[in-house]
Amino acid sequence: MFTVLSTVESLERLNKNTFLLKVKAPQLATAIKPGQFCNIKVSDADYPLLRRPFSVCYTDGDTVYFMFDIQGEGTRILAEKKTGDQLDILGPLGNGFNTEGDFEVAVLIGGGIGVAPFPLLIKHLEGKEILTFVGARNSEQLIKWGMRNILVATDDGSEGFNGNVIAYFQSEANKLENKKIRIFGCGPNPMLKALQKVAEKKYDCQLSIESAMACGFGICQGCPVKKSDGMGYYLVCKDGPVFNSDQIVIE
Amino acid sequence: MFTVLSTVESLERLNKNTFLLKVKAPQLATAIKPGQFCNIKVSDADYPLLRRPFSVCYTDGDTVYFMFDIQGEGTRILAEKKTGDQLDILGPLGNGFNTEGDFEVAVLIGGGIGVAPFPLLIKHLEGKEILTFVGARNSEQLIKWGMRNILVATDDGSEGFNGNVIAYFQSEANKLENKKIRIFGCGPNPMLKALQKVAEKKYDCQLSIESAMACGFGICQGCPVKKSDGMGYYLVCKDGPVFNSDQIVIE
Amino acid sequence: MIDLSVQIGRLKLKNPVLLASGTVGYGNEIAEFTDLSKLGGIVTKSLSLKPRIGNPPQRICETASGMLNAIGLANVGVEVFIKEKIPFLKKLNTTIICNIAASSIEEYVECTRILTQEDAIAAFEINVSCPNVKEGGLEFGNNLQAVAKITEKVKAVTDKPVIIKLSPNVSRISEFAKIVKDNGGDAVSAINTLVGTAFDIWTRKPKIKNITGGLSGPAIKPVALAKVLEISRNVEIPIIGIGGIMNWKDAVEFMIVGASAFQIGTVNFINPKAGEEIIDGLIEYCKKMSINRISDLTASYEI
Amino acid sequence: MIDLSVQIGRLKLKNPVLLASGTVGYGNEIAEFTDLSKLGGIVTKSLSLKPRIGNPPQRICETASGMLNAIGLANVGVEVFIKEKIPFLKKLNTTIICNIAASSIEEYVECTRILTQEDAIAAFEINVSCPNVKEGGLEFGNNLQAVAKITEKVKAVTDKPVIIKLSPNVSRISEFAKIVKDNGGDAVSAINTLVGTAFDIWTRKPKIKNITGGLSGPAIKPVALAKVLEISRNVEIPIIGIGGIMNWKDAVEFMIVGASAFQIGTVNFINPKAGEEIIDGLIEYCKKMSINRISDLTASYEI
Ligand SMILES: Cc1cc2nc3c(=O)[nH]c(=O)nc-3n(C[C@H](O)[C@H](O)[C@H](O)COP(=O)(O)OP(=O)(O)OC[C@H]3O[C@@H](n4cnc5c(N)ncnc54)[C@H](O)[C@@H]3O)c2cc1C
Ligand SMILES: Cc1cc2nc3c(=O)[nH]c(=O)nc-3n(C[C@H](O)[C@H](O)[C@H](O)COP(=O)(O)OP(=O)(O)OC[C@H]3O[C@@H](n4cnc5c(N)ncnc54)[C@H](O)[C@@H]3O)c2cc1C
Ligand SMILES: Cc1cc2nc3c(=O)[nH]c(=O)nc-3n(C[C@H](O)[C@H](O)[C@H](O)COP(=O)(O)O)c2cc1C
Ligand SMILES: Cc1cc2nc3c(=O)[nH]c(=O)nc-3n(C[C@H](O)[C@H](O)[C@H](O)COP(=O)(O)O)c2cc1C
Ligand code: FES
Ligand code: FES
Repeated sequence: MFTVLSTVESLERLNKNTFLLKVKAPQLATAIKPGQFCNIKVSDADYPLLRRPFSVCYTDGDTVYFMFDIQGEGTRILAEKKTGDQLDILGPLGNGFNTEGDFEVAVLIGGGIGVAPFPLLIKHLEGKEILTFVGARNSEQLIKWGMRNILVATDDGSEGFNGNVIAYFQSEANKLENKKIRIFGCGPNPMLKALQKVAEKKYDCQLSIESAMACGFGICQGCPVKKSDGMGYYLVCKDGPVFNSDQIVIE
Repeated sequence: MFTVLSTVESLERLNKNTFLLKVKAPQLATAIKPGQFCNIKVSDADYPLLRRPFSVCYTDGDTVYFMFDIQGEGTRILAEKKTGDQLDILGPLGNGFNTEGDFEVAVLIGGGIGVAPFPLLIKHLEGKEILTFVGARNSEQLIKWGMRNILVATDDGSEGFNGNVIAYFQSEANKLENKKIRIFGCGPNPMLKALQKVAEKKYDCQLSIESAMACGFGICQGCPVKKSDGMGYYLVCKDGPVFNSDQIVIE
Repeated sequence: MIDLSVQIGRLKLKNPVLLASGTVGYGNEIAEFTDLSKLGGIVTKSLSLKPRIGNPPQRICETASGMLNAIGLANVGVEVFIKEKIPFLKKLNTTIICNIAASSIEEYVECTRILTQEDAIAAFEINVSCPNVKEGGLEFGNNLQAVAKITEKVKAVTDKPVIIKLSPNVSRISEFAKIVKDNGGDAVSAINTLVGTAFDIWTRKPKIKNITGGLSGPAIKPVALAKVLEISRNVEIPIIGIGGIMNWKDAVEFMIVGASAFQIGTVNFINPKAGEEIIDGLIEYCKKMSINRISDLTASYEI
Repeated sequence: MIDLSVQIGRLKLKNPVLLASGTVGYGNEIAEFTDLSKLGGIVTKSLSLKPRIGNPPQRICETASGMLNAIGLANVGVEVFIKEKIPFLKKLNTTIICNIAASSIEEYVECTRILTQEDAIAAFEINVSCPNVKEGGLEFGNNLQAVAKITEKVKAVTDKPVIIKLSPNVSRISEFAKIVKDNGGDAVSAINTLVGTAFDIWTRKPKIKNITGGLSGPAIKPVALAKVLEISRNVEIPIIGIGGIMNWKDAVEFMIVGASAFQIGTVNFINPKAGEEIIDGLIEYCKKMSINRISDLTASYEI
């Protein structure tokens, strides 16, 4: 964990609401593991006050990629960055996905901007068979950048499977029955909750979850998530953001 | 008084710390009188909270000019505006200079960024003889844009008269003895105080003064300046910013 | 059609948007920017019996998402108000609430007694909470007995609704709301400004001549919301919410936590059309939420 | 050479920069970013006798120039603290102030009695002002008698300096400082967070599960400064200033209005090196102002 002053290399629009930000940050690029995130100061001023957490999307040489949706004021400011701007980044944060161990097929399931950490994850899954379920409201909001073996689901049926991405995965799951699979899920809470249920006692499943955060590195205690064993809370920023599906209770 | 969404035409650097901002704002350009000011919202967000007051520097067709120094956060943001940006401006505010009446020579005395309102004033003084005393710390900080018949004073003597602009005016005043003159002064308070003393009972003199302001149009009562008759306060934004030299007590 | 009208005790407003005392003067300047007849009403600058010239400069200073002011209740006094300001206010076709700030209980009563004869005035807001005058202000606002007495005595000389504007600079604001209710007050406004200060580190002098000032603006919104909620959950009295409202979303938040109407202050300095814009926003919000009467929003929090 | 050391009663600090309770955990995470041995000291997260798991999410939310938190004093409890946290804290080579928050006077006393035996602890900060726990917290902080008793009883079981951390949610904070002094307290910290709230207008639910939270950050700086000034002008007791400090300029402002030292809280989340940077800034400021001892800044206001 450290802070770096990175330099914006480019900002690219992937679709109406989604951006791909590339920054030069050699130290970070080397240190980062898939599923980890960074806490970004979107402006020089004290406004907005807090940093904003974003998963690392990809790394390439000295360059770190972030993929983000415009949500509110902070991401709006981020979307105005220009090549050459300086960006204060704190990271790498959290534990990341566990890609070790014995499995044949990596099933990545992402809803909306939840696919953000997948490109780097895919890079680290070399040698495994990969299936990427990508869900979105409609075809306009689909994010395919950096994904592999994409299976598309849209809520309005405008592209691919007509329905949510978990339902799609379930309808396809029988094809994977004889293989040892591991699921990596990331997306909005309702999706993760549904996935958790599907995975229960059946699949090896890791979920990357979100939480409001102040610090991102364990000092504010602002980001609890209930432990499934009833023994209090994990901190999403420090103990997560990736958890085994059965470790936590998603609200 | 009204608010307009103007469009930035250009932002030019006049010297190390001084900028010339041109915005397209037809309605304002028509309405404005020399010595009036506008209250500018430097960002779309609620930060910085308050508008920032700036004298109108010049108008040309539909275009309104402002001249400003970087002082703090608000002017720093203003200095980052790009051609095409929208700028929310409230104006025209205050009473402006009185250019009516019977005088032959207009003596404009400005210290630092205090010269900002002079270009438009000069435009309105057509037919009069004009002398513009321009003071600055040093030659690097001198602002000559839009001035006429410039007499320069610098505190460090790096250009023109070696000393402050009031001392310079005094040393030149004898040359004007037989003419009917009117002084227009604008600059930091110590300068205006000195000028007030020089003008006392001797010269017809108008001073444009500054004050912290919240609204700029008379509703917050945040901008008092003591009346010289002891009967309370004027509001700088509404009753000023231009006052006859003998009307007010400058602190 | 969405019914925007609200009722603050006996006082009916065409909509819940009021302009706060001290942030609209007597209405004339702001009328150049906005159609005041569209608003629920305006609350005039705090009046005292005699004119006050106010505090010496500097009276205001900006802070993070807020501002400090110590105007010192500069006002024209009751007599000039009646003669010179009321004629204009009458023409506005909006509800006029007259705010009074005094240095003694007698002065509050005397002001109200005189002003209650003016038809143009629909209600009184009694400012017991101005932090910027030495004699009364804070002292009254922090003293339950004083607030009780002022409420009772002012009520005795007017039939018009009496709203007490509460100070946030207390531990339990609901105790003050309760005493207002118990003494016949019709409603409370919450909140006035928080006491704050700022110093220049180079001169070591206060940035405001009065040393301390009142903090307003978005910075105080969370505090104001908590105070309104506290009153709402503990006392049955209509509340006018105030503090840091910049847009319709903030306004909705105040109604949700318990306000029947709300006042906007600092935002008028930045966007003098904010009041009208908030009305438009409220209408859109109600449509989206299928709310037919805006008053249904009041205290609709789900806790 | 500028003398940066300050004295808070009997407690000597190498410089006035302290990290505030609840914003540094037990020191380990932040130590990755900054050299804690350079700081005046750190104040550990509020401890209670038994561990507390804290409040359910959502615990925090951002506001204009501030944030609300209702962590609910999540902490490991005295026993685990001694076993697992003190060994690390010992190695930091900085002054450790142990903050205690309890639900009863007995619990305050018991915690102090046990912890005072730890050499690593240089002083105690008694948190009587946490707004986010039901049983004690606010109740104590707003009650003069309770604060008197806690001060007296805690002092009775320790020889180490006892600092009482005051609540800003009161009318006259100086009365609390006075009662601390009268009951033998060595110093006061001011301020803890202001009570605030925020609601989601679409769900009408509080953004923070606990309903209200504590407001911190730049938004509260003017209020905090006014509280410190009020104590400084009315009570002779060392003050540790807290509230919205983001940089060395803010820190200087706190010293000018009366603080002998200061704590930084929220800024640690944004810039975990802020403490070190503030020290550098203080040195530059002292040079420019020809100040040889930083302690000369304390209460150097010119009013
Ligand atoms: C571990 C982690 C990884 C994330 N990765 C990504 C990513 O790769 N791409 C992406 O687009 N988004 C990601 N998010 C969500 C992203 O942090 C929010 O969209 C962003 O903070 C919104 O800021 P804002 O100012 O635009 O929105 P606002 O709604 O104005 O923000 C207000 C406050 O709420 C917080 N907030 C708002 N939405 C969220 C959220 N979903 N999660 C946490 N805090 C939130 C903000 O941080 C801020 O403090 C991630 C969140 C977490 C916790
Ligand atoms: C009637 C009038 C006309 C002005 N005309 C010009 C002009 O033409 N060109 C120009 O460069 N400047 C002018 N000023 C000064 C200008 O308003 C300030 O420089 C500017 O507000 C500084 O904002 P900031 O955020 O950069 O500085 P900060 O110091 O960060 O501002 C903090 C706060 O102090 C206020 N403030 C700071 N300096 C001044 C000041 N000198 N006068 C009033 N308020 C101040 C700001 O408005 C803000 O609220 C004028 C001021 C007034 C009152
Ligand atoms: C410059 C200024 C002057 C004020 N004057 C008064 C006043 O005379 N009487 C009063 O009751 N409140 C006065 N207030 C307080 C406001 O009415 C309001 O309660 C406060 O500003 C909080 O609301 P806001 O955050 O929307 O500004 C004043 C506020 C400001 C900023
Ligand atoms: C997330 C968070 C947790 C806090 N926890 C505690 C605590 O456990 N004990 C305590 O005395 N103060 C606690 N505080 C209050 C801070 O110590 C400090 O008084 C307050 O945040 C104001 O300072 P700031 O504006 O610099 O943050 C906490 C503050 C925050 C933001
Ligand atoms: S965000 Fe601060 S502890 Fe997790
Ligand atoms: S700035 Fe508001 S009255 Fe002058």
